[in-house]
Amino acid sequence: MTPKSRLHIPRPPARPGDAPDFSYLALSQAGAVARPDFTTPAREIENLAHELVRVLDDEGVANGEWDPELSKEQLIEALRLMVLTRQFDDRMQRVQRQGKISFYMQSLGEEAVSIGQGMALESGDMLFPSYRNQGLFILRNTSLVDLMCQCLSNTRDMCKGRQMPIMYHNRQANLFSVSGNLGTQYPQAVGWAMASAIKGEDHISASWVGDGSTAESDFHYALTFAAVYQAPVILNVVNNQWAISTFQGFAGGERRSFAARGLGLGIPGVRVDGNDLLAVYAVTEWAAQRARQGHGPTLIEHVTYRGGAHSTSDDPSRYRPKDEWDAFPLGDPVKRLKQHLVKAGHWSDEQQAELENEMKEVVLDAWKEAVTYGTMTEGPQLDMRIMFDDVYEEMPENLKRQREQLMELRGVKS
Amino acid sequence: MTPKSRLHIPRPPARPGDAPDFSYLALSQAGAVARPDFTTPAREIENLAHELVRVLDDEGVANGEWDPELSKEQLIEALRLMVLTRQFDDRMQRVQRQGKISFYMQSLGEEAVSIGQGMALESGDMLFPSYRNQGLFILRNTSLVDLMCQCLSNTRDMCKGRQMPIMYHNRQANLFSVSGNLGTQYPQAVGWAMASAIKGEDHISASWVGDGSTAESDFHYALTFAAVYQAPVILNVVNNQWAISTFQGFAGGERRSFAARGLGLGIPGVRVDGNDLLAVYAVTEWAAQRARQGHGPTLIEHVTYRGGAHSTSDDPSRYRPKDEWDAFPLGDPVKRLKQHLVKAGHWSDEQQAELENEMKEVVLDAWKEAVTYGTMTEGPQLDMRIMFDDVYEEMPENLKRQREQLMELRGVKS
Amino acid sequence: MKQMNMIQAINSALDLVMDKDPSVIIFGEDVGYFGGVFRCTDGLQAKYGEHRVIDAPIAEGGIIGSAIGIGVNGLRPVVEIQFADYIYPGLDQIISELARLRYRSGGEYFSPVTVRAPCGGGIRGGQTHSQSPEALFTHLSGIKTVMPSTPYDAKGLLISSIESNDPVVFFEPKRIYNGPFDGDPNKPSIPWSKHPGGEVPEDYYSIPLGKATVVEEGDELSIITYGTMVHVAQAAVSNAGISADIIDIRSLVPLDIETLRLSVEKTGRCLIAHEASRFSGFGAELSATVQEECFWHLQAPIERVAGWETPYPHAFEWDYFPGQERIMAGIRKVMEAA
Amino acid sequence: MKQMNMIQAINSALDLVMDKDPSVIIFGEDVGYFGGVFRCTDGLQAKYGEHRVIDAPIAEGGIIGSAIGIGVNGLRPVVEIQFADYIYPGLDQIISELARLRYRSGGEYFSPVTVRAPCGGGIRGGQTHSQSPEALFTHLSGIKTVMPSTPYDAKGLLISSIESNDPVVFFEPKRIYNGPFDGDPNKPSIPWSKHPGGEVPEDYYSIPLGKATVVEEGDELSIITYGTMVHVAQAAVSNAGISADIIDIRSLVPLDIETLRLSVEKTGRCLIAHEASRFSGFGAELSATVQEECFWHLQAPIERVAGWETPYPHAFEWDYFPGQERIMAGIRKVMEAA
Ligand SMILES: Cc1ncc(C[n+]2csc(CCOP(=O)(O)OP(=O)(O)O)c2C)c(N)n1
Ligand SMILES: Cc1ncc(C[n+]2csc(CCOP(=O)(O)OP(=O)(O)O)c2C)c(N)n1
Ligand SMILES: [Mg+2]
Ligand SMILES: [Mg+2]
Repeated sequence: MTPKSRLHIPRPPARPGDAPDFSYLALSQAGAVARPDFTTPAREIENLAHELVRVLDDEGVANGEWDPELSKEQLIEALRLMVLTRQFDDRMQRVQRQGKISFYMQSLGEEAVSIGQGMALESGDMLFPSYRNQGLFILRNTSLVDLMCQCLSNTRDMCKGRQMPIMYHNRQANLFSVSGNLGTQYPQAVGWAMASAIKGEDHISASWVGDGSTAESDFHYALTFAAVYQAPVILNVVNNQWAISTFQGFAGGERRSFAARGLGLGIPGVRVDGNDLLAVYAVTEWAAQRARQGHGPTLIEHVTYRGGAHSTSDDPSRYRPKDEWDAFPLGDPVKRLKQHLVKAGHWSDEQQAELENEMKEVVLDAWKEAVTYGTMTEGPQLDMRIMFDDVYEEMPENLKRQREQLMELRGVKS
Repeated sequence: MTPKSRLHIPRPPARPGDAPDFSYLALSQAGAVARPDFTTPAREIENLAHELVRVLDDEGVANGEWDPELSKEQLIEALRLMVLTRQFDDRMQRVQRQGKISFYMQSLGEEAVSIGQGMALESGDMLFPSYRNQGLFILRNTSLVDLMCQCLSNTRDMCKGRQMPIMYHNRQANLFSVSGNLGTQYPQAVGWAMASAIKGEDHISASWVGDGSTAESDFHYALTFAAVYQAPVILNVVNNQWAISTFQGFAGGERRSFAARGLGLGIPGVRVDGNDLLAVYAVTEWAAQRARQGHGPTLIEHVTYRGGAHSTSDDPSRYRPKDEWDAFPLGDPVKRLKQHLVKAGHWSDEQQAELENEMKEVVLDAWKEAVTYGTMTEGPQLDMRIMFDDVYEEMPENLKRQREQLMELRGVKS
Repeated sequence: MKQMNMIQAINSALDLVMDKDPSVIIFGEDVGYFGGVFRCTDGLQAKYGEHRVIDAPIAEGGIIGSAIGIGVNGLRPVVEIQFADYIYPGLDQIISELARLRYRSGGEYFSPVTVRAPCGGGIRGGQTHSQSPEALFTHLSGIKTVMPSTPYDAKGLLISSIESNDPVVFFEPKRIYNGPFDGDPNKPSIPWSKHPGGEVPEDYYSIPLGKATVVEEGDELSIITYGTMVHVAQAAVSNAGISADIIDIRSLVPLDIETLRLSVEKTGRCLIAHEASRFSGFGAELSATVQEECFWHLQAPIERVAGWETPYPHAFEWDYFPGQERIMAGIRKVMEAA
Repeated sequence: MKQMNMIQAINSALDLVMDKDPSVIIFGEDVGYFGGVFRCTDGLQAKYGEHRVIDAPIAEGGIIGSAIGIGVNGLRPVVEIQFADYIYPGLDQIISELARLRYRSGGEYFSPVTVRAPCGGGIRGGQTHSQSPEALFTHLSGIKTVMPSTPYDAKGLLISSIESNDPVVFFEPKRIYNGPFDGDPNKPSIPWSKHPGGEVPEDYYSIPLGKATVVEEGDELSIITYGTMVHVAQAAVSNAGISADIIDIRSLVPLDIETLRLSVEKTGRCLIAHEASRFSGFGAELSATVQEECFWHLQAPIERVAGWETPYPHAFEWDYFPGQERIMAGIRKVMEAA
């Protein structure tokens, strides 16, 4: 029956052994896309969903109307945060390999998304991050020790031992609890924004999903509700080309950009170079102004590349060329920002090396502290009684009884 | 808190007591929209999603490239089927009012959708109808008696007494079982089409949802899967302006057409005058050719108006002007086709009156026969044992035991 | 005191909490201008405005998902799902998110969403307008599940549900919206004004979640039930001429095990009744619990009377519905067992 | 005969049915080129082509919805849901459509979809990679629910499931994919080659759905269980030094009541064990059924050992998991009850 089949099957341009091929990626020149006023009606700016907003060119020079003209200090701070995120990831990846934590997911190659967007938003804005937005937590000053303790499920774990690594939250910093279920936070972010509008407040919300997750129903719900109520929300699709082993074509990315998904609902879409911190910042600021001033939601697609494995459980060499990232035309966001700073005379290779060492140290110090609160196997351990808390606001009888049963079994006084 | 709220709330243009206002409806002149070749890539024909394909003008004259040039016989047959559908609805609505059936839903004002589309499709094409597509059943020669017996849940009920009225199916005629759950059949239709493509067959599938139902997840799933696999399917949105009491703006129809919803996935959308049988036929034929020849799915929005109540449980005078339908700029599909036939010299008022009487008779005769198979309260009744059949292919022990229990209770030998 | 049917009682509960707490909002299909297909939210949009009584797109998952976010942002959403049969598209948001948010965030985040849904059969609704899916929710840690059987309870329990900081799924047996129903479809229907449960204070009051109520006292048998079946059980007991405790559990989660235990210890016999299909229905948990708590007091097997293990059929509604005759057969079985 | 782990046994079942019946297709996230995150479909796309082993968008509801249509069009789809925890977005299509299609269409339409989903904890997966939601499915008329405990059973039951014209939800306890697990995480893991259930014929065979298997025979106690817990129960019984029937029900729906009845009539004592939370878990139905069938033979209350009524916590996996110590405590309770 197979030979006659006419079912179209999306295929990635290259599999292991093939030469990488990114000819499918539509690119624009840095500075080429005009920056419309943020009040422009959605249907007049549909081009933004198809072109690619870029500021930094291949030489590291900032171009065009989207240049956010960040100060030297801001740029260096952004670089520091990206490097810190990468060093954090690197350490956590390695401690997972050593069996100190059960699981980990890096954001390698996608650091500019979290850092660029986080910087462009206000502290009162509520963020609904995905599992690849650790940069947002770092940017909003969540202590590295806290993040590590979560991954360790130790006595200082903010999740009280209940969640796999990386499922952080930070209530004080307006960072929602990361969900393991893809896409679920998208309509929640829209709901949060609706409440903000109902209350007449100026805070907006933002959420992130991957390219693959756009196929989930929550993506549709979020876009529909955001459009209907003109909710002040920024919805982001981080298109890193892959969803585990599956190429973004399986999410419908073969014919149109992900940024175009909301056009049919009147939601403006902006496709941005996700590895260009300046462009990410500028586009986010534009969308935030739009939302904050009552012009409704924006869908942003960040074109980037998942530099590492999907997670520590994954081996990408089984399904894509090993050197694919090297061939990615939008490069590495850290290198590109560094190049820009160097070009502008603000930075040097030495400073970069120093920064990397410094951040490595910061991370290492945090790790040393974190493990003093316990690891999965050593040091202080969480009291298992805590397992029965927080299922409800008050512990019901059945859970009290079960807690007692467990304590008896373990010969512990409850 | 309310005064400061900035939440946008869609509003219908008129509520009871207000004058109807359809100024929000974007219209095109009959014949004004060009008919591209059906092989044209989606992104070159995005205009079809925003304009309105019309063939019949206000005088009943056929215009432009989309005129399907149906024969006199075809036109008269279409008129007959629309009139028959309307008479069928009318009778069933009335018998519901008399308490003979428990529930009913009319397709008043939307008859051209089912009849025009049904005529343009082939008998091997699989249809996944909604509850307002009774015209498809009538067109594909489901006997009226069978349809009525389903509504009566009587001894000849195809659903064996298990379903509310109107949840028909017709396996021989490739009509799927109507679902009471909104939207669920949309991805099923896509799956059916995928299987057709896998098998290398030429049959396509089609499905229908209302404007309101586009907000459901199944709408998104269907569009995504149809786009990814380029499934040979026609997805229809019957935009009759209302979803029970809720104006189509609550489904996101305020800013863009429903036809535009697939553009972001590369699915061409066509917005068609749903009350113009010629336009509906032509657009469907175009989409069917596209699908059948391997060019993938099409999303068609039929702009029409729900002439009656949502169902026999509904009272639309509570939420919309009583005379709204009269003001609907696209008129009544039956009157418009009749006008066209008259204009062309094929038809007269007398013939129309005769046709209406004849169809009324046909329906009445069918009804008289149907009730001989029993009504809810009188005549032969279904054997309640049938309630336990078809849960599984073979009846499991628990159901056999329960059937026995019931028979014992009722003093019937099992 | 005023005579109210269950719709009015629910409306009154919503009205009072909205008046008392400006953070309460209502969200659902057709709930706004129209006041809901069962009219439970009638008049509330006119009174509290379009921004507090909000018509929603037809997307149950989207409604619950966005309600979670609304709740996280300090408001208190009361969601209406038009029929319990249509709650399934929202299950992922309920199971994976709403129920677990407090737990997974170490107690830092929660969303106090109340989901109202008319349930149950007896209105010729066929398989898509008759379901009682409550059992599914009782297996989910982190959600409370409630079903009232009178207007009085409906109002008091709904107020508690909305005020609870835990998410609640609140099922309303639509067959008894307008009057108590004893399972006999051939008798003329009775309005709530003829039933003591139709006496409802106009003012605010609440009934704590997790407390069963013994609607009739007796010593030969304990009948454990909820929703419409409370009334059917009452009629059956009166026909059977036995002396039975009839316990309306009202709140399925948390469950008032103490009241069940005391009753069955007293009577030694137990019958459980609900409208949903028997297999893995909530009666299974009730039976298992009673057996565990009262084994040594049981003089007969615990009997379950419930819907058959088929979808709810349109034409055979009254053959499917576990009415008086089936409860009486069950009573005979439990009473005669030896 | 060959040594296979459960992944290989599942792969072999899929391979054989695909070879035998060209209408069988596989559909799911990462199942194609990659062969599935647990590698159950490894090699099948290379062998049967991209049009029979199809990678899907990440949309469980869309996968199941379109699989229904694929099934209606004469093919026989085997769907993989990557983790049972992610089946909820597909519940509406399963409950409202897949389970009811045959019934609602008067027997004219059906769709023979098999939904495979790895379930259960013990792999440090936390609350989103450890769930056992089987109870929810057992309440739905029109669906069969299966969970094997050995590679041998997995292959035979999966072949039956795929060949069934009824829809089947097939849960695979992922903790025992690579070897039997007796509940002690500190012992070195054992491969299936050390267990008789790892002996799997390379050829086609099938095990009928609806038949339990008695994996150990004894006369003091009946332990009713399924999935991973079968192995835990075996270890606990051996530690406890009692003589017990251990019944692996394998198929939850349809349930082999006869085997349960015969055993409990013989032993007079019954313990039920599963990994899912206790309240309204499938153990509730098992307990209620056994109580109804065997009341007069019971010498002690039926005991349930199950997961606590909380989400599955990452750090406390082995405090949550109903391991040997909890089963042994349960055994003591049942055996000492008087
Ligand atoms: C509802 C649901 N289905 C499946 C999964 C398993 N899963 C985890 S990550 C992932 C891929 C997601 O890809 P994408 O959205 O592109 O995000 P990325 O990992 O590339 O950042 C899958 C399938 C899940 N977590 N939740
Ligand atoms: C999943 C689901 N949610 C809600 C309903 C209740 N309901 C039945 S019809 C309807 C309105 C549908 O409106 P639309 O899609 O525009 O179709 P129309 O009735 O106008 O043809 C609603 C809300 C349902 N049947 N299924
Ligand atoms: Mg991705
Ligand atoms: Mg409509």
